[in-house]
Amino acid sequence: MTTKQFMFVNRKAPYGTIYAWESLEVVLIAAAFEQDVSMAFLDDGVYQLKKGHQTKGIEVKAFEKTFGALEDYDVTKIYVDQESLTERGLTTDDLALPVEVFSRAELGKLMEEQDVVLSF
Amino acid sequence: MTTKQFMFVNRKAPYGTIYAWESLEVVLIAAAFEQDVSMAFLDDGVYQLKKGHQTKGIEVKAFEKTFGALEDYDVTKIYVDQESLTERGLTTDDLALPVEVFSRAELGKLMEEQDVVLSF
Amino acid sequence: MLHIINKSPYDRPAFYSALKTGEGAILLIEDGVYAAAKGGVAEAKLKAATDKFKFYALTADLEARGIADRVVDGVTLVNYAGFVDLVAEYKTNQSWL
Amino acid sequence: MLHIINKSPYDRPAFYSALKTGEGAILLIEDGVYAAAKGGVAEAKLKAATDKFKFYALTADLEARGIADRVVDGVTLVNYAGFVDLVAEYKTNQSWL
Amino acid sequence: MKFAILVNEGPYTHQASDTAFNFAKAVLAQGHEIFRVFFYHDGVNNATRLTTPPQDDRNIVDRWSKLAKTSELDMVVCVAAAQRRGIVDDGEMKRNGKDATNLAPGFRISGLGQLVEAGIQADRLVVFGD
Amino acid sequence: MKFAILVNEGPYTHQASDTAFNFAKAVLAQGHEIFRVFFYHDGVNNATRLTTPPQDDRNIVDRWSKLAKTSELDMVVCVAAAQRRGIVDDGEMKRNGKDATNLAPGFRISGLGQLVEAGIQADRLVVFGD
Repeated sequence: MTTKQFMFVNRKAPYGTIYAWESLEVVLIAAAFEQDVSMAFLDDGVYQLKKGHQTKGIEVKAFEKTFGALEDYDVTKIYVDQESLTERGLTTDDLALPVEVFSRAELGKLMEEQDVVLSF
Repeated sequence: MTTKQFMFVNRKAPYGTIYAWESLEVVLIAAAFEQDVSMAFLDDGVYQLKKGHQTKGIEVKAFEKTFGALEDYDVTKIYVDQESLTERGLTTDDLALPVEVFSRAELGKLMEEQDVVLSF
Repeated sequence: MLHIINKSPYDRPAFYSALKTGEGAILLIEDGVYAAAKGGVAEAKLKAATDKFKFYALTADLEARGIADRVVDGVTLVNYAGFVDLVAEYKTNQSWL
Repeated sequence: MLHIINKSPYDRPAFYSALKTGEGAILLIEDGVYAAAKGGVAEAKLKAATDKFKFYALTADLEARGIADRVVDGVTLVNYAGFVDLVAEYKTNQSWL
Repeated sequence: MKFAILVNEGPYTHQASDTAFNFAKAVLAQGHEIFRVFFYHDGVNNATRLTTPPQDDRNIVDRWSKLAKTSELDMVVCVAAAQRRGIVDDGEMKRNGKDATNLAPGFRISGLGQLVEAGIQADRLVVFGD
Repeated sequence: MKFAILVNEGPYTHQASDTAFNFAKAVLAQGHEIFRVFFYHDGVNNATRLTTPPQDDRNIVDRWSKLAKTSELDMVVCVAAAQRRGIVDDGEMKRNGKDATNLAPGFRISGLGQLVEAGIQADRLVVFGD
């Protein structure tokens, strides 16, 4: 099969809407199709990676565990925007999985190299 | 029937979403129920009042005419936030109907006096 | 009056818009609870408004987002019962959608 | 690359976020066209970025919102066919939802 | 005290329906009354009995239906919003020449007047949306 | 050139489906090919045949169905998203023990793999959403 570069751009907070969760389902499928998958988190999307989700009180399924499964699917290119972290008072220590931190301009260059950019 | 003060707070741009239009439907019903109805427009909601909607190109029904019908329903309390207009480069000359312009703090006082505030 | 905010201050103007209306109580729910998290740009805005507003945040939404342990001082945590009590306490409420 | 923006710059950070990525083309559609309206706070931000980005706006969306007659200089108007041509022209596109 | 609740978004996509549901349960647990729950905009999509959410997830439609039954809630779906989005009961099916219904138990379809009436009759109306 | 289109919002509430439809027509008018239109998130709600919009408004579902027919479009609805939101065809009705279907003509329900495949096979994929 043809292999393409798929980037998933996540700019929305988790739980307030389902986009983060349903987006993750596409990521796993793209990985199963052996595509060259990367994920970029910017703006409120960085909150998806914040560790310690306890969703029992809102009775919504937590998906933090699924982030842990990304490595099993060989999804290891997890890019995070530095400015978005800083604006929200977050550092990489707050995040649930290892990431690479980039400036917005560097992320722009990575986006430009993609074949397909899916944003949710 | 009991008469209550109903304020409809409109903070969303028209056409990108249906909220403005479906909100207007509630306003007309509340007026038909002879309630004391007012409408407040702030943030992107002020764009709803911008005159000259030509929606043929997007094939969506325009609702500018319905604003014209508000007076027939005795809905004459149309409040607009000055700061929201200024931020967007709009003046009352740009608007499709006569309005009263208030500061955000004055609008806050008007909200406070209401029995029911419906926001869309 | 009671202002209910369910939007992140980093994604929508709802929180800052409500702050400009003057005074009363602000309840942060859903993605609105990010305004109550320490360390972000929103923290200073919230703190500067504590003389005019009482601030509340829904615990279940803070926990879901992993920020219950970093709530700005001066924000009172409430559960859904507390949410109901706040609505009952104030004659008028408004959701800033 | 082509950045497609469908959100008002006054309601969401999408437009300003896209501007920070560097360079290319930006197509404004739906509520995104408000970024192309003269006189607003967004005008200066758009103008300051014209050395890095080519700006386009969808005519049908400008007309629907009554702002087709006040488009900032330097923004090229396109119809849906022009939208298709832009997508075809750039190898990569991204919708800033 | 008498509460009314307005739900403006559909199930799963936005948290609005979840928050409204948890709020409704708390209203009843606090000994208050719920005059009506009104579903408007995409909120009408909470009223379809055709959903099959994943087994490890909450069933949003079912739990509204159950709460309506156990607490005798009046849950009203706006007819105009329902027509735009395809929520149909027997009457609507006949009137609009459709070949199926999808309204879940405990919901009824009626006009926007029911929302205004809820605003008039209830001591408090709370809006949940996007 | 081969295009693919992803629609992430339902009819009427957001403009996404309108814009996607006008874009799709323009793609075809320009002589390009549409490999697939994929409906995800609330976008699956474009695929219910039970809507009855006001007579002076556009019929979003019908015009997608008609475009599928006249232009032989492959319009795919994500099965997982459809189950959460209550979009059902005959197969889903039987599998999930439902008593009705609501899928409109021209749409088919399938997996997310169809979206990834569209990304691989098409020269361009354009996303319409909120």
